[in-house]
Amino acid sequence: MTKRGALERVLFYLFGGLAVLSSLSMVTRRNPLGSALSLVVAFLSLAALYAVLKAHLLFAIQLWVYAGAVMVLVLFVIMLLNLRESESRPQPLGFGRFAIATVAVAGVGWKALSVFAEQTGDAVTVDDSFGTVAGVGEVLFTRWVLQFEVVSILLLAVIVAVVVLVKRRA
Amino acid sequence: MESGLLWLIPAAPLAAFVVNGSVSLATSRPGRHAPHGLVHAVACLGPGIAFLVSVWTFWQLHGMPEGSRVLTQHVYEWISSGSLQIDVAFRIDPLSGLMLLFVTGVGTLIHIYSTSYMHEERGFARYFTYLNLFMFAMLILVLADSLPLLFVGWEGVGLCSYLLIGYWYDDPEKASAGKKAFVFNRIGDFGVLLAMFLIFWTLSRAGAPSLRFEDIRAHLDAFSPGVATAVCLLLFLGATGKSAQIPLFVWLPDAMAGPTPVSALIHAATMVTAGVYLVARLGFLYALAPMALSIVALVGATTAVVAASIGVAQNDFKKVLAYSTVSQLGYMFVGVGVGAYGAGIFHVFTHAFFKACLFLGSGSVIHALHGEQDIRNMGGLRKVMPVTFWTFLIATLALAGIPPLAGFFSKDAILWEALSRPNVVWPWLPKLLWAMLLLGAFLTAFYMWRLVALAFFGTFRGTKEKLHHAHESPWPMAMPLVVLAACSVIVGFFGVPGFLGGSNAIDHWLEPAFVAEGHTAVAAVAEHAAHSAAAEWGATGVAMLMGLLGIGLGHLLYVRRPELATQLAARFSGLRRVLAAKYYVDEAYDAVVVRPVRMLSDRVLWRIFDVRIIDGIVNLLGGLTKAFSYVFRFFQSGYVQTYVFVVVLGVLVLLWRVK
Amino acid sequence: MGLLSSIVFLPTVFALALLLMPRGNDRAVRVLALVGMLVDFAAALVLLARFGTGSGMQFVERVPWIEHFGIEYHLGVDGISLWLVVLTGFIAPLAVLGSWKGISERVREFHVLLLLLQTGMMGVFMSLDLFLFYIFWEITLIPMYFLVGIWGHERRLYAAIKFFVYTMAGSLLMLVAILALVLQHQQQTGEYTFNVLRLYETHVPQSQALWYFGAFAVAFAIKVPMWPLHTWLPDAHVEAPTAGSVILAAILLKMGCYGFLRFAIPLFPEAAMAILPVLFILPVVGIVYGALVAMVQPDLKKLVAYSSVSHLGFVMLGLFAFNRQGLEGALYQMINHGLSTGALFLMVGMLYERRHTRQIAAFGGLAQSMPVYSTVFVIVMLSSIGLPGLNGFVGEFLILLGAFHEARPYAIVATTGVILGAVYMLWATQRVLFGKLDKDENRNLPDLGRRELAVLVPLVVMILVMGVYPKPFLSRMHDAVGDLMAHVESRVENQRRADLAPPAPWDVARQVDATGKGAR
Amino acid sequence: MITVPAWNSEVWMLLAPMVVVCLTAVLQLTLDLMAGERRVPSAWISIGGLAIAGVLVLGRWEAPLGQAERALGGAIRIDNLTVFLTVLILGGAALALATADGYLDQAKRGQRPEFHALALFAVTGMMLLVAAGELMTLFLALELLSFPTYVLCAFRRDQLKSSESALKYFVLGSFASSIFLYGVALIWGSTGTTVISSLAAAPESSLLHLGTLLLVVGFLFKIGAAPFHMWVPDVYEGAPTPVTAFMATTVKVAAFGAFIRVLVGFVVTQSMPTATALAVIAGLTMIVGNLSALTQDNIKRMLAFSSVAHAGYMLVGLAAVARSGWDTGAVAVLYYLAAYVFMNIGAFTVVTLLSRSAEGELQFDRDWSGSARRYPFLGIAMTIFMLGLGGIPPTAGFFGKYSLFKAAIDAGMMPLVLVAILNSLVSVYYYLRVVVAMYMRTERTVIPGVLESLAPARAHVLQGPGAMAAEEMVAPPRMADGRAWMANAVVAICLFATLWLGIGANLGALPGVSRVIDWAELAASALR
Amino acid sequence: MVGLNEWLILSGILFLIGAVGVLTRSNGLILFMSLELMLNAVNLSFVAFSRFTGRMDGQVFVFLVTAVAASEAAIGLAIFVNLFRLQKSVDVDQLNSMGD
Repeated sequence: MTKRGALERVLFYLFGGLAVLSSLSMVTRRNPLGSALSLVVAFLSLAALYAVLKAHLLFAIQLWVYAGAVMVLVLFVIMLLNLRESESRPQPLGFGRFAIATVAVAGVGWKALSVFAEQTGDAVTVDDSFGTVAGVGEVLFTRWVLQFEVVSILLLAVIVAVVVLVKRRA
Repeated sequence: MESGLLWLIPAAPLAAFVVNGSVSLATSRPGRHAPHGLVHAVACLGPGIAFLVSVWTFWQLHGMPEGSRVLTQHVYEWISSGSLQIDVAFRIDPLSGLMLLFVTGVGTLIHIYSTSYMHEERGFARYFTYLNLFMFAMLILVLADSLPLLFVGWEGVGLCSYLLIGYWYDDPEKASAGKKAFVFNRIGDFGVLLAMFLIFWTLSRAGAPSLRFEDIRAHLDAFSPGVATAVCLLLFLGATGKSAQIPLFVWLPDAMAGPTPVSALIHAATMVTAGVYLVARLGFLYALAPMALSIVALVGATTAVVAASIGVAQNDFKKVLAYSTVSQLGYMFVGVGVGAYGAGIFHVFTHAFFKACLFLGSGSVIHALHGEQDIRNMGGLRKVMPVTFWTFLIATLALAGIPPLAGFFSKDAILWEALSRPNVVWPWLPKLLWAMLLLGAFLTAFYMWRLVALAFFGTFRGTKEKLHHAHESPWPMAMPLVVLAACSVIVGFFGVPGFLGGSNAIDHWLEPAFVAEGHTAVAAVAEHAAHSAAAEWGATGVAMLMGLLGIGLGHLLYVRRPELATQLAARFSGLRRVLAAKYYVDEAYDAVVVRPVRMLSDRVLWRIFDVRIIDGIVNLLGGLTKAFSYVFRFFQSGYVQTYVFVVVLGVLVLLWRVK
Repeated sequence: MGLLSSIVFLPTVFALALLLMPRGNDRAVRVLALVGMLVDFAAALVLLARFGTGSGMQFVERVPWIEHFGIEYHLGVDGISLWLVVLTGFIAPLAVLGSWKGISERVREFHVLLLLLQTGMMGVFMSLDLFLFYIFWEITLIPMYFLVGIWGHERRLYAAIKFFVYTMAGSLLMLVAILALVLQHQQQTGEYTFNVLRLYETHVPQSQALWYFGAFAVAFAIKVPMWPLHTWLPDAHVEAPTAGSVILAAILLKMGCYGFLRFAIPLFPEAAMAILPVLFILPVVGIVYGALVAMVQPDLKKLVAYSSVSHLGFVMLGLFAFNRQGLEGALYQMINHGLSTGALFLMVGMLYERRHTRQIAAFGGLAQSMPVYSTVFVIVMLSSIGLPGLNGFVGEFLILLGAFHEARPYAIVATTGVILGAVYMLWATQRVLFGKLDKDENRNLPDLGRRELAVLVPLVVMILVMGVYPKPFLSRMHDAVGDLMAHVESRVENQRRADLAPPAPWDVARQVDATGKGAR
Repeated sequence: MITVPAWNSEVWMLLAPMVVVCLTAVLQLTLDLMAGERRVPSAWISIGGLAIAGVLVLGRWEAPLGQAERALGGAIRIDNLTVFLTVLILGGAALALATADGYLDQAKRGQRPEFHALALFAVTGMMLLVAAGELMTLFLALELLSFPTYVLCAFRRDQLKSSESALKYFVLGSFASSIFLYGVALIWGSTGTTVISSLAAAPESSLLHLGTLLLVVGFLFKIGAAPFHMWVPDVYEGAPTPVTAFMATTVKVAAFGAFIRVLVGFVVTQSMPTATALAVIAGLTMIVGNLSALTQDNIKRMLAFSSVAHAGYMLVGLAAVARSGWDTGAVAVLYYLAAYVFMNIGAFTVVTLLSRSAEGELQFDRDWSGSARRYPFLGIAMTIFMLGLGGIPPTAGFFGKYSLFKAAIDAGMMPLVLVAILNSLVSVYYYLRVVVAMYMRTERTVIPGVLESLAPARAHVLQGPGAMAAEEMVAPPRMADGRAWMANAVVAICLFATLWLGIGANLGALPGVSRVIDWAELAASALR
Repeated sequence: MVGLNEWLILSGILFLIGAVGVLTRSNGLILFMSLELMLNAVNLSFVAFSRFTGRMDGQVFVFLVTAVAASEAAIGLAIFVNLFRLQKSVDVDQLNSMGD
């Protein structure tokens, strides 16, 4: 148990740290391409963390959907729009903007994280089906089937929406 | 006793007013002319009928037993609200009966006079409309059985005075004079109104809320001395306004801007005596307030002297008469002020005739000279206008108090009463009053003779042309002059005092009106100190002497040795100027009251308080709101990240405050 | 549909009819609007004729409306509202007739708004349900706002908005107070109602009642307008078209006075009595202040507007005196002011139509070119300054008499208004009508035409009749005023008994008054 | 443990209204494909679909919660509240969409079916939102309504403002939904359930409080309460006017409906100063909204700020609910929503009708001068809408405000009511500005907006005496001149509703104020 | 063992970093990516809660949220593309044609 616990801790700090660092990198890159690549790393780290949390299905989905589909889409758009050093202009609030934003966010974070920090509890023992396709699928298609259907409608709507937006003029 | 005909007295002139008013309005458009005959007939018929009914009523009254000589008529309920009940009801007692008689009589004469005097005027129908309305209002004033109804007439005559003074409204000064008269009257009315409220309040507390004269007389116990004094002084304030006493006398000389018959009727014979009438009417109330009475007397005496002194220095024919009127009104107030209501009213009565005569005479002169009013441009009219001259002379002598003309008796009565009645408040007052009145009598005789001398004696000082056109007035003007002059001779005999062997009929006639039955306070004041007939003789002699002295001096300065007058004028030029400028009272009012108030209203109340402060606050609130609007809009920068930032701030605040 | 409803909604019906009329025929529009107003007036006269004596509301119509909140369509008339209804009916046709020539733009809209305004005003005077009252109260705002804003003069936008916002400020406060009061009533009785007559019985703790009364009072005081909340009035009056000014002065301002009489005072008598000194001071200041400021106005219309401030000071003084003479005088003076100030505004409008200016300095000597006009002007002016024999005197006299009973110092100061009123009115008259006719523009001004006479003669006749024979007017007020006084007195008496306070001086006089009445 | 929903006919009947709307959206797209060159009456199809959904949902009025609801694990509750709100949403959507075709034609923008489809998808989301009894469903519904709305905002692809508004809406909306979702996560994490009815009984914890707070922030964002309101003006201004009308009304109804449910469901039961916080936010929202609106010159922006202010008024009602727990506040809010829908759609439709060339001439002070003269009906209508929004009798807005204030006074929140009163006063000023422009200013002869849009070379040619004629020539027709009867009908309906909901009495079948209030009360009783 | 608090804090930090990104980056795409990061941070807490309570509903939520996030990506990018057509830039600092 402790060994597993230690491993888990190592993995947590490894991927957690990676996620944080790559997120920071994403936020601070000047080039959107760099940001995008940093984000990919963050997504991958998160996928790893999902695995640590025994959410195997989500691990896969995270890889496919985020690291795969979404990021490809983003990169595609970046290429399409040929965006590079687009932030050369001075910003309305300049450097101050960064400082003020950080302070404000930190203020929120201080309060929120202190609440988080109070949380105790250990991971419960779970059966093998936990986090697997079968396990999640059973829950998804029984109790959450309505929501699932809603998502499908959402996707349909989004397809129409995107078409409306980007379709060339008839 | 109930009489069914009283309503006819005011109704007749009212009807005339309606008819003439309609005619006047209908013909007011340019190019239309009112029918002279109709207007004249109607105009004279109104007061004429009133006069006849009055005479008949008076006769009836005369036939009733002494002490119960009252005729009443309840016409309809006017204002009724809770305990307040005011009726249109008329009441004739000896006092109002007497007033009625000469008001309608003199009024009718002046209407007749006016038909000729105003013949050339385009707006003569309008003139008669006002004049008829005046008669109506004056009769209401006299006939009223309650204070509010009296007040209707009181204000009504003020209105007509306003309208008639401003008859030639296209002259701004004349219009202004009318306004002045109205406003000064209103100041007096303020007092009358408050007096009414105070009386009603007092009587309400006594359980007999009313404003009828009879009820006031019946509940005199309700008035504490303080309240009685307050009421009387407030009423007297009204009287000073209407009767042109100090401090509100300045309007009357200006009122000479009106047509001369108006001056005769309103500003000499009738309306201006309403103040005296009011005090006399409520004599039983004044009896409760010796202090108020003393003030009335003192104010009257002062006015008598001051106005007479001003009269000495006036050059306008009518202004001299106007100041003379003010002065004589002062005499009347002394009369009523010392509690000698009979004497006061007697003077009202006699004064009505000779002063009307004087004014009509002046009108005759002015008419003849086509509007010339300055006595320095007259002279020698004695031969051109004999009727006018002789009637004027008689009236002048009457005014100067030369026996046996009317003025002598009435003035002498006042002088004697003033001297002989002890004053409980200020014991020294009687002598002072007497001295002042003597001085007044002297001045009166002097300026009147000056007037006569300058206008009728000597040679004509105006233009040739004017002299050429000058002529004696036609009969409708001459006839009233003669009648009035005759009256000036006769009416004095109604009040021949006892020591001269007379019966003082007027005093006896009037007495019941002033006495509240069984009221001790009244009796106390009314009590005569016993004086010997010799003293009375002596006093009379001195008074008469004063009149003669005045005439003599006047004759000396203006007929015999005119150069002396010029020298004197040069010698006392300062005094002359002050007198000619009426002691600068008008200017003082202007500087102390009119200008500051106007300034305050315009600069402070309106432009600063209203516009800057109140509206300023309102607009400032609006402006502040708008300013805040821009503050909020500043944050609405249009940058999406600002918005996100505000969201984060919102979360921040919620987190830190709510959690 | 009952008589009252007919009176209220007949103008609306005519307004709708006007809307359906084809465009372009202004004359037909005017005629129809006039007919509408006349029919409404006729209905009001029927009401007057059928009005009986006795206490309580008459011609009551009561239909559930918004049951959920206990709101009813509840109309009724007593001696207090009767005359205001009749006055409203009387003035409206004159206002239409008076703007026959003055309004040439958007004629249809103009008359539709006038008719709607009529509905609102009638509703205000008849509503016995607070909610209904509030709705009518606000409804009157809208047409007036348009009348000023569309057909007004140069600064009409400012004036219209000022009028609207000023008035709204007060009425919103009143709305809160209404809600709070109704809630209080519900908590006491379990009944949710807006019925004024029921709410009269609500006991509100004094600390709250003061606030509620304050809210009502501010709303009404703005409308009256009481000094120092009056500054919207001169602007609104000056900028409004003639008909607007007339109705504003003659009727709308009375809504404020009426509000005090029907709502503010009887709902919270204890509170009103508690702040009586303030309630006396404000009208008195208003009387003097309005007169002084009116005196120096260079604009004739503004002068009349400020004179309204002064005159309504009298009304309010009488109202707060709250004895029979004061109340009846105040009611009477409301009608008087409606007639005389209405007439003055009409006449200023007639001058404006001829000369397109309202500056006093632009006139002078008009008595020469317009004698009939001048005659009427003088009569109206005299009515306005309270000349005995004309209507103004009766009201002023009763008011001052009543006020004198309750608060002598105030009454004395107020009486100076009699002097000041004469000063500014006579001065203005002199500058407009008298003097030399020295301006060429004024030389050939036509005198009153037949239409204008038709507008003014009824007013002058009423001015005379009400001055000479006020009895029919006063006698119909007696019962309602008695009811009101009895109600307020019993409320105050109850409170006094609860407080064990010594009787106030003003009450002594009232008791004497009552005994005096008995003695007669 | 896991309840398997029985997807029987009962469940389908429950979902039928949403399904119908969703299918209508699909139908729009299919018909468009089949129609080819022919014009498809998209608006009528939408209205038809919405009407059918309306009938279906009305069938659930007063119906007891059945097996089906339980079957869905509490995810959906079709109670009276749902029915009431859904009808409002459907009605508002139908009215807003009825004006869309004319607008799109005028804007020379195709893709009408897509427009309607997107809107109908959003309506589906709203229906789900007000029916949702579970937080995750709530989240999904929120996104389902948001995404199409973002795109609808950007529907005028050719206009920068339109795209910009979409971007702002998107960024802020996504940000807010992240917060919302975080809230859901924390709530679920701390209680193990997301079903509202179970949450009421869940033990309190700081985590739950935090989650609740974030959830509430998400709602406050959607309803546009200060300080989460800043997207509102920019988005409302930039979006095509019918979309603005749609957003400003239906979305707000849906968001408020869901918010009430959540609030009463489990927020107020927690030991947080909810009422005070809501009161402060309400006050702030009113103040910010009204004061910002005060000096706006663009009519849409002004209406946007006014809608912020109205959110503030309604929050007063919610604060009252939070304070007293009585549902009078909720009743008032529901009534106000109904009133608000009609007034706002009416106002925005007038904007649509009066702005030449779609999205032009929105500077009402200048562009609308004297327009009431040429368009008397629109003038009257706009006046009534403005009066209604200002809360002046005899309009629905007044009665709505009245009931809100009453609820707040009942709850003892007099200071808040006074703030609201002052705000109403301020609001009157800017609403009247519109009326002033339309009625009291003189009509312009030359329309600067049109001239400015022309090339400078042509503009100076137009300075001459021929300017008038040229202006007539170049100005595209106003919608009011052409195919606008539907929009006018919408205005008429809104006008009637605005007045009738202000003073209407129950007249036979026609419901008056009282009956609508009764309905709102029945709806609010579902919260007990 | 890694405690729930640590997971939550990690999730929180990621969320906050995303927030900072949204607040500061004027490049629309980076801003957009920050939004995606925030959703992912929430997902992490869902998964963590799921793990610590043994309820798989949290993972279902993540599943659903992922779909939503993908939709969001599509919509967002479409909006950016559309905007870029008009503005030739995705810099949000240049976007203030509205605002007071």
